[in-house]
Amino acid sequence: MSPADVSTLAASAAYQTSTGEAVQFWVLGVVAVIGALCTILMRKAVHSALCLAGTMIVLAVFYLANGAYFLGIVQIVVYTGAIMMLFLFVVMLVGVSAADSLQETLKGQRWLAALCGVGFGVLLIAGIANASLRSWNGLGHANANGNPQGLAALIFTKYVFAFELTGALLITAAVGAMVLTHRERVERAKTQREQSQERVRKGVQLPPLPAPGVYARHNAVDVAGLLPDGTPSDLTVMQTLKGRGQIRDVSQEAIADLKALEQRSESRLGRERGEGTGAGAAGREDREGRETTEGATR
Amino acid sequence: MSFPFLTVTAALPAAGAIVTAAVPAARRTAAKWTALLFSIATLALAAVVVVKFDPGGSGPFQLTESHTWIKDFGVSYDLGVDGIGVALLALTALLIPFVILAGWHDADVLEGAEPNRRWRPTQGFFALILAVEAMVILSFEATDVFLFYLLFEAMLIPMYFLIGGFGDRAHAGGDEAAATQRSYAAVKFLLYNLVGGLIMLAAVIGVYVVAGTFSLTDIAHLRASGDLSMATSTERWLFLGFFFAFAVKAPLWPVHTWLPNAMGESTAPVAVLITAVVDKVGTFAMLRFCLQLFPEASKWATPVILVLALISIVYGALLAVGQRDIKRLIAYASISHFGFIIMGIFAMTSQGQSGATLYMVNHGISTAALMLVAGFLISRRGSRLISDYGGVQKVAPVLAGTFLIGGLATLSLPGLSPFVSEFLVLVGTFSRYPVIGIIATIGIVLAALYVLVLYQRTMTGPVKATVQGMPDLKVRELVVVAPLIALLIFLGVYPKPLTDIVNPAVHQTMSQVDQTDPHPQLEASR
Amino acid sequence: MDNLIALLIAAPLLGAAVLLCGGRALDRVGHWLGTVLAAASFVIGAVLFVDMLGKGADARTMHQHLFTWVPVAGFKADMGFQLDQLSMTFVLLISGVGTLIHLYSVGYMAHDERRRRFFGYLNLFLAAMLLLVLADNYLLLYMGWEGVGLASYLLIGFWQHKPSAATAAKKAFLVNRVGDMGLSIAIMLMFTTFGTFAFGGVFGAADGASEGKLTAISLMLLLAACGKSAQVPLQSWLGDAMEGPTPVSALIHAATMVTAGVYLITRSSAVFNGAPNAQLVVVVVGAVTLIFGAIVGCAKDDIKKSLAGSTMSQIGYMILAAGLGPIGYVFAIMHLVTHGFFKAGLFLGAGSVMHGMNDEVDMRKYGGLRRYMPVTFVTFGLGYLAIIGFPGLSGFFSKDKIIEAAFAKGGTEGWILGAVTLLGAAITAYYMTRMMLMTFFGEERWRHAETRSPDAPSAEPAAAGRGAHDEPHPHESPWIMTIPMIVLAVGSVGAGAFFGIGNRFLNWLEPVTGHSEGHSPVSAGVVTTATIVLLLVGVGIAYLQYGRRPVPAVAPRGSLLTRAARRDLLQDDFNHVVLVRGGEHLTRSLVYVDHSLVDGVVNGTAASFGGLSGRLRKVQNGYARSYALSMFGGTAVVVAATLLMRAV
Amino acid sequence: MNPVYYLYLASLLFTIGAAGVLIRRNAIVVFMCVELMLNACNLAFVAFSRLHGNLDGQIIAFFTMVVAAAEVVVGLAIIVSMFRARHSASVDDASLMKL
Repeated sequence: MSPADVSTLAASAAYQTSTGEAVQFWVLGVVAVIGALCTILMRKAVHSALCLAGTMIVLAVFYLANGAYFLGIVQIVVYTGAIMMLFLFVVMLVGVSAADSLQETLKGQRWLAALCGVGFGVLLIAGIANASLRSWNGLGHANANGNPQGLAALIFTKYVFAFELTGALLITAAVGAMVLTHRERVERAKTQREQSQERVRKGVQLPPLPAPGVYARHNAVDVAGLLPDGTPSDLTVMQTLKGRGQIRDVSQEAIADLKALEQRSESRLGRERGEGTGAGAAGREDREGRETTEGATR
Repeated sequence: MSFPFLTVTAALPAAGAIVTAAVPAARRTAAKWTALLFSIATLALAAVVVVKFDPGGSGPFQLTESHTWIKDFGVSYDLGVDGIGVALLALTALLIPFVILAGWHDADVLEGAEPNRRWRPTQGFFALILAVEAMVILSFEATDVFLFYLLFEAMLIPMYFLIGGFGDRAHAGGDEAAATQRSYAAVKFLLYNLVGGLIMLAAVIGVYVVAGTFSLTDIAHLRASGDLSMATSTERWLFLGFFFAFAVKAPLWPVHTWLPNAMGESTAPVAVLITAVVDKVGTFAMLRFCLQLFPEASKWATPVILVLALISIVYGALLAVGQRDIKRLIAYASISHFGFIIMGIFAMTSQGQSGATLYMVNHGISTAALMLVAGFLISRRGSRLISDYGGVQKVAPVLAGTFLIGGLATLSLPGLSPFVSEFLVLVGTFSRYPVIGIIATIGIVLAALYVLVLYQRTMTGPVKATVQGMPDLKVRELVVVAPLIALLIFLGVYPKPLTDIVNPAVHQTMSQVDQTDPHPQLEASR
Repeated sequence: MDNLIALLIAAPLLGAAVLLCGGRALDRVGHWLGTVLAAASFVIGAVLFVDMLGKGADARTMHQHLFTWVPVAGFKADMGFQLDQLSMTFVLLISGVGTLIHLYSVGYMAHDERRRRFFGYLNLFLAAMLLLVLADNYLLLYMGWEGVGLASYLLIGFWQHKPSAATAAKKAFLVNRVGDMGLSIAIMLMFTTFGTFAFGGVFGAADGASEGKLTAISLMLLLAACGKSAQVPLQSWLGDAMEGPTPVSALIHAATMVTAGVYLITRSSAVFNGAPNAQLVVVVVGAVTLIFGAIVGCAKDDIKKSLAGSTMSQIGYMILAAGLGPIGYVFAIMHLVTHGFFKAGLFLGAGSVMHGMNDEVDMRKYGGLRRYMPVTFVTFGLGYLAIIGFPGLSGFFSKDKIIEAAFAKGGTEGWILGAVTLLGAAITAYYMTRMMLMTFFGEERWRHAETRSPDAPSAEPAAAGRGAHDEPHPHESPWIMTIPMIVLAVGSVGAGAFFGIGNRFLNWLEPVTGHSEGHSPVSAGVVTTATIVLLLVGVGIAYLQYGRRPVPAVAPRGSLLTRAARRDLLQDDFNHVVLVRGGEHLTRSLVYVDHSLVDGVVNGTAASFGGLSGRLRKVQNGYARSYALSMFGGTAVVVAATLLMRAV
Repeated sequence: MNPVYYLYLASLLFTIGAAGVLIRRNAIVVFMCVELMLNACNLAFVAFSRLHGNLDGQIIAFFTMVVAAAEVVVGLAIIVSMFRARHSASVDDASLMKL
C-alpha cells in the first residue's frame, strides 16, 4: 500500500478512538457524573463516600482507557482501596448515621455557589472548546515498552527530586497526623484512691454507673435506662453514641406499652359487656318466637 | 573625598538618641545630660558647617556627598546644602539644646508614681527629641527626592510619640481628659501629615517616571539641557502632589487644624519642636522642591496659593485673638506667620524669598522664646487658660519681661529680627501683587492685637490669687531664654550674616524659576 | 565730627540697656544714671549744634553710615544717620526737654519702687525718638517710629496693676499700629516707585514720579502721622494715655513723640509738594483736629485730659501748617518747638499740682492754689500766657505765623482755614483760662473734700508714699521738680521772640524745608489784631463763667455738646461699638467656624470612613465556606479575564 | 470520538466538586468533594498526556495522588481532633475566623 494511505490511516487512527471506547465513555461518564452529584447531594456521609468511591472506580477505568495503566491500578488500589476506606473509618468514628441537614444556614450561599459553579464550568468548557485540540497523538509511542516502565524512567530521572520531596511530604504528613490526633498526658495519672476521693469530694455518682438496656430488645447499649418517673437517664449510655445522636429513647415506648395494656383490658371488658347484650338479644328472640308461635297456634 | 560633614552632623544626634535611650532607667539625670551634650556637640558641628559653607561658592549645592543607595530605582544618598539649607540647619541645631533644657523636667517621673524599673519616660523623651533633630537636619541636607520623602515621613513617628506620650500636664479636665485630648491631637497630627505624605509619594513616583532619576542636581541638568520633557498637565499634577504635603506640614489654611491641637496638648518644648523645627521642613521643601522641580507649575499656581496664604495670615490672627488658651493662641499666631512665609516664597521676588527664608529662622527663634516662656508660666500654675492669670508682672517681673519681648518679636517690632523678614516679605509681595501686599499688612495690626491682649490679660492688672507668690524665672530658664532674646535683638539690628548666606541661594532659586524682580516704575519708565 | 551722631542715640540706649537688664543693685543710682546719660546726649547735641553753626547754611547736613542693615537684592536699608537743621532742631528739643523731665522725674517718682525701670523706659524713649529724627531712610525711621510707640506703651502702662492703665497702653499701641501700617505701605510704595526709600533717593526722584503715586505715598504718610500725632480719626488714644505718670505725659504726649507726625510730613516735604490733593487732606485733618481737640479741652474736668485735648488742638495747628506746604513748614516746626516748651511746662505744672493734692486730677476739687504753690503758679501761668498766644510770648509768634499762613493759602480755602485757626485761638484762650481759674483762683474747694478712694481713675501709687488720702494740704514741690518747670517757663516766654524776631528760625530751617512767602489777602497787622481780640473774647467768656461765679464741685449736666465733648465727642463709643464689639463677634464666629466647619469636614470624613469599614467588616463572617465562595468567584473572574485576553 | 471529551468530563466533575465544597457543611463530605476535584484534575492530566503523547501528564497525576494521600491523612486527623474538641464535624462551627 502507498505511504499516503499509511499516512491517512495513521491520521484517522490519530483523530478517532475506537467506537468501543466511545460507548464506554458515554456510559461510564454518565455514571461518574451521577456519582459525583450523589456525592454532594446525599444526606449521609457514608452514602457520599460510597458514591465517591464509585466515581473513582469509573475514573480508574478511564485511566486505563487512556493508556495510563499504572495510574488506573493505583487509582483503584490506593485511592479507592486505601484513601476512601480511610474516609469511611473517620465517618464511622464520627458517626455513620449522622445525617446533616441540607438546608442552608448562610444566606444566599447556595445560590451563589450554584451560580459560580455553573459559570465556572461554562468557562472551563468554553476554554477547552476554543482551545484548538483537534489533533492528538496517542500514547502508543510513549508506552512502547510498557507504561509503568515509562513512568519509572521519568520518575527516577527527570522527576527524581520531586519524587524524593513527595516522600518527605508523606513522612511529614504521617507525623503530622500523629501529632494532631495524639493527646499529650500533662499530669500523672490519678490513682484509684485519688479518683475515689475526688468523686466523694465532688459528690457525683459514687456507685458504678447504672446499666443501659432496660426493656432490652437487642444488644441494647444504645437504649438509656429509665428513671422511676419514666424519663431516660444519661448516665446509662455512652457519650459517643449520644454525640452521634444514636441513642434510642424508649421512655415513650414504656408509656405506649401502658396505653396498649389499658386498651387491651378495655377491650377485654368490652367483650364481657358484649356477651351480656348477646344474651338479652337471645331472650328477646325466643320471647318473640314464643309470641309468633303463640300467634300461630291461635 | 573630603570629610562628610553633613552626614556626621545628622548622625551625631541620631547616635545621641540611641545612647540616651540606652541609659538605664534609674539614671534619669544622666540621660538628660547625655542628650544635652549631644545636642550641643551637634550645634558645634553645625557651626563648623556654616563656617565651611562658602556663600559665594559655585554650583547649587556645597559639601555634597553622593552614594548610590538603591541602584535599580536610581535612589541615591545625596547630600548637599545651599544657603537656605545651611540657615535652617543652623536654626535647628541651635534650637534643640534650648528645647532640651526647657523640657528638663517635663518628662520626670511624677511624685507618687510607683517605681518601675522598666519605665523610662525621661530617656524616651530626650531620645525622641534627638531623633527628630537628626531627621530634620538630614532632610535639610537631602538633595535626593526619595531620601527627602523618606525623612519627611519618618520624622512623623517620633513626633507622634512626643505629642501623644508626653502631653502637657497642665490640663483643665484632669488627667483622663488630658490623655484623651492628647491622643486625639497626636492621631490628628499623624493622619493629616500621613495623608499629605501619601499624596506626595504618588508625586515622587511620578517624578521618577518622568525624569528617570530622584537626584535634584540631575533633574536640574536635564531641565537645563532641555532633555526633561514634562507635559504641562503632568507637571501641574506633580506640583500639586508635592505642594499639598508641604501645605499640610506648613500648615496652610484650610489644612491647618492639626496644629492648634498638637501645640496645645504637647508640652511647650515639643510645641516649639513642632512649629519652629518640623514645620519649617514644609516651607523649606516648597522652596527647594516645588519651585526647583516644577517652576512652570509654581508660577501657574501662584495666585491661588497667595490667596490661601493671605487667608492664613488674617484668619490665623483673628482666631488667635479669639483664643482662651495660651498655647492655642500661639499656635494660631504661628499659622498666621506661616501664611507670611508661604506668601513670601510664592511672591517670586528675591525680597520675598529672602524674607521668607529669614522669616523661617526668625520665627523659629521668636516662637521658641515666646512659647518656652509661656511654658514656664504654665508649668508654674498648671493651667493653660489665660483667664487663670493676671498681674504676673508684679510677682515675676523677669518672666513678664521676657514674655513681653517674645510677644513683641511675634508682632515683629522693628529692632527685633522678625521685623526684617516680615517687612521683606511684604515688600516682595507688594512689588508684584500690591493689593495682596496691602491686605497682608492688616496682619501687622492684628498681631499687635493678640499679643498685647494676651500680655494684658496674663501679666498686667491686679495680682490674682492664683498667681500670688509665683516664683520668677530660675537660672535654667534664664539660660534658655536669654540667648534667644539676645539673638532676636542681634539679628534684628544686624541680619547681614544671615542675608549674606541666604541671598545667593535665593538668587539661584529665582533663576531656576527664571523670574526677575519687577523694576521700580521710575527706572522702568526711564 | 559726623561720627558723634551715633553717640546721640548710643548714650540713652546704653542707659536703657543697663537700667533694664541691671538688677536691683542699680536701684539707688539708676535714676541718676539715666538722667546723666540723657544730659550727655544733650551735650553732644549742643556740640554738634555749635559745629553746625560754624558751617555754611548749605553745608550743614552731616551723614554717618554705620553699616548696611538689610542688604537684599535691590532692597538696601542702611543703618545710617543724617543730621541737618531739621533734625538738629528736634535733637536739641528732645534731649533738652528730655533731660529736664528726667530731672523732674527724679523727684516725682521718688517713692515708686520701680523707678529704675521707669528711667530705663525714659532712656529707651529718648533713644528711639532720636533714631526717628536722625534716620537717613524711611525704614530706619520706621524703626524709631515703632520704638517710640513701644516706649510710650511701656510708660503709659507703667502702673500695670491698674487695668485702666494697661488698657490705655494697649489702646495707644494698637491705634499707633494702624498708623504704622500706613507708614509701611508708604515705604513699600516708595520702594516700588523709586527703588529706594532713602531720603536722598526718594526726594531726588520725587519730581519724576506721577502725581498719583505721590498722592498715594503722601496719604499713607499722613495716616502714619495721624496715628502718632493723635489727629482725627486716630486721636482717641491720647486722652487715655494720660493714665501714664505725668512726666511721661509731658515728655512723650506733649513735647516730643506726638509731634513726630509733623516731623514726618515736614521731612517728606518733597513728596507732599508734588501732591496738592494730599496736602489738602492734610490741611483738613489739621483743621478738624484743631477744633476737635479744643472742644474736648473745654469740657474735661480732668486737668491732664484737658491738657491732652489742648495738645491735640495745638498739633492740629502744626499739621495744618505743614499741610500748607512751603508757606507753612517752618512755622509748623517753630510752633512745635515753642509748644514743646510751654506744653511740657504746663504738664509739669499740672503734675506738681497733683503732687501737692494727693494726685487729685479733678480741677473741680482744686481752687485757690496760687497761695500754696507759688512757683508752680508762676510757671504754669507763664505757660498759660504762652499757649493762648499772649503778645510777646512764644505762642504768640508761632501761632500768629500759622494763622497768617492759613490766610495766605489764598482763595476760599484760605479764608476758611484762617477762620478756623482764629476760632481755635479763641477756644484755646477759653479753655486755658478756665483751667487757670479753676486751679489757682476761686475758693479752696479742696478743703473738707471727701476722702478720695484710692482706686479712683488715675490714682498714682507713687502717692502711696506721700501721705494718707485724707484732706489734702497743698505744698510746693521740691526744687528738683521746680527747676525744670522754671527752665521751661523761661523757654516758653523767650523762645518765640528769639526765633521769630529777624526770622532766625526761618533762615535756619529754610535750606531743609524750603520756604515761600504767600501773600495773604489780609495784612499781618489785621491778623494779629484779630487774634488778640479773639483771645481776649475767649478769656473774657471764661472769666465770666468761672471767675465770677463759684465753680460747682460736681460737674453740671451741661449742654449736649459738653456732654459729648466729655466723652471725647463719642469717638470712643463709636470705636467700641463698631470695632471692639464687631471684632469680638467676628473672632467668636470664626473660632466656631474653625472648629465646626474646617475641622468638621475632616472629622466627618473620618467618621464616614469608620462607618463604611464597620459595614465592610460584616463580610468577614468567619465561615470558611463563604471565604471559599469568594475565592471560587475570584478564580472564575480570573479565568474569564484570561480567556477574554486570549480571545482579544 | 476525541479524547477532548475526557476534558469536558473532568471540568464537569471539577465544577461539581467545587460546588460541593461550597454547599456542604460536613467537613468529611467537604473533604470528599476536594478529592473529587483532585480526581477531576487527574483525569484531565491523563487525557492531556494522551493528547500530547508523552507521560509527563501521568507523572503529574501520580504526584497529585501522593499529595492527595498526604493531604487526606492530615485533613482527616484535623477533622478527628476537631470532632473531639466539639462534638460536631460541621465546618460552620469553626467560625472563629472573624473580626
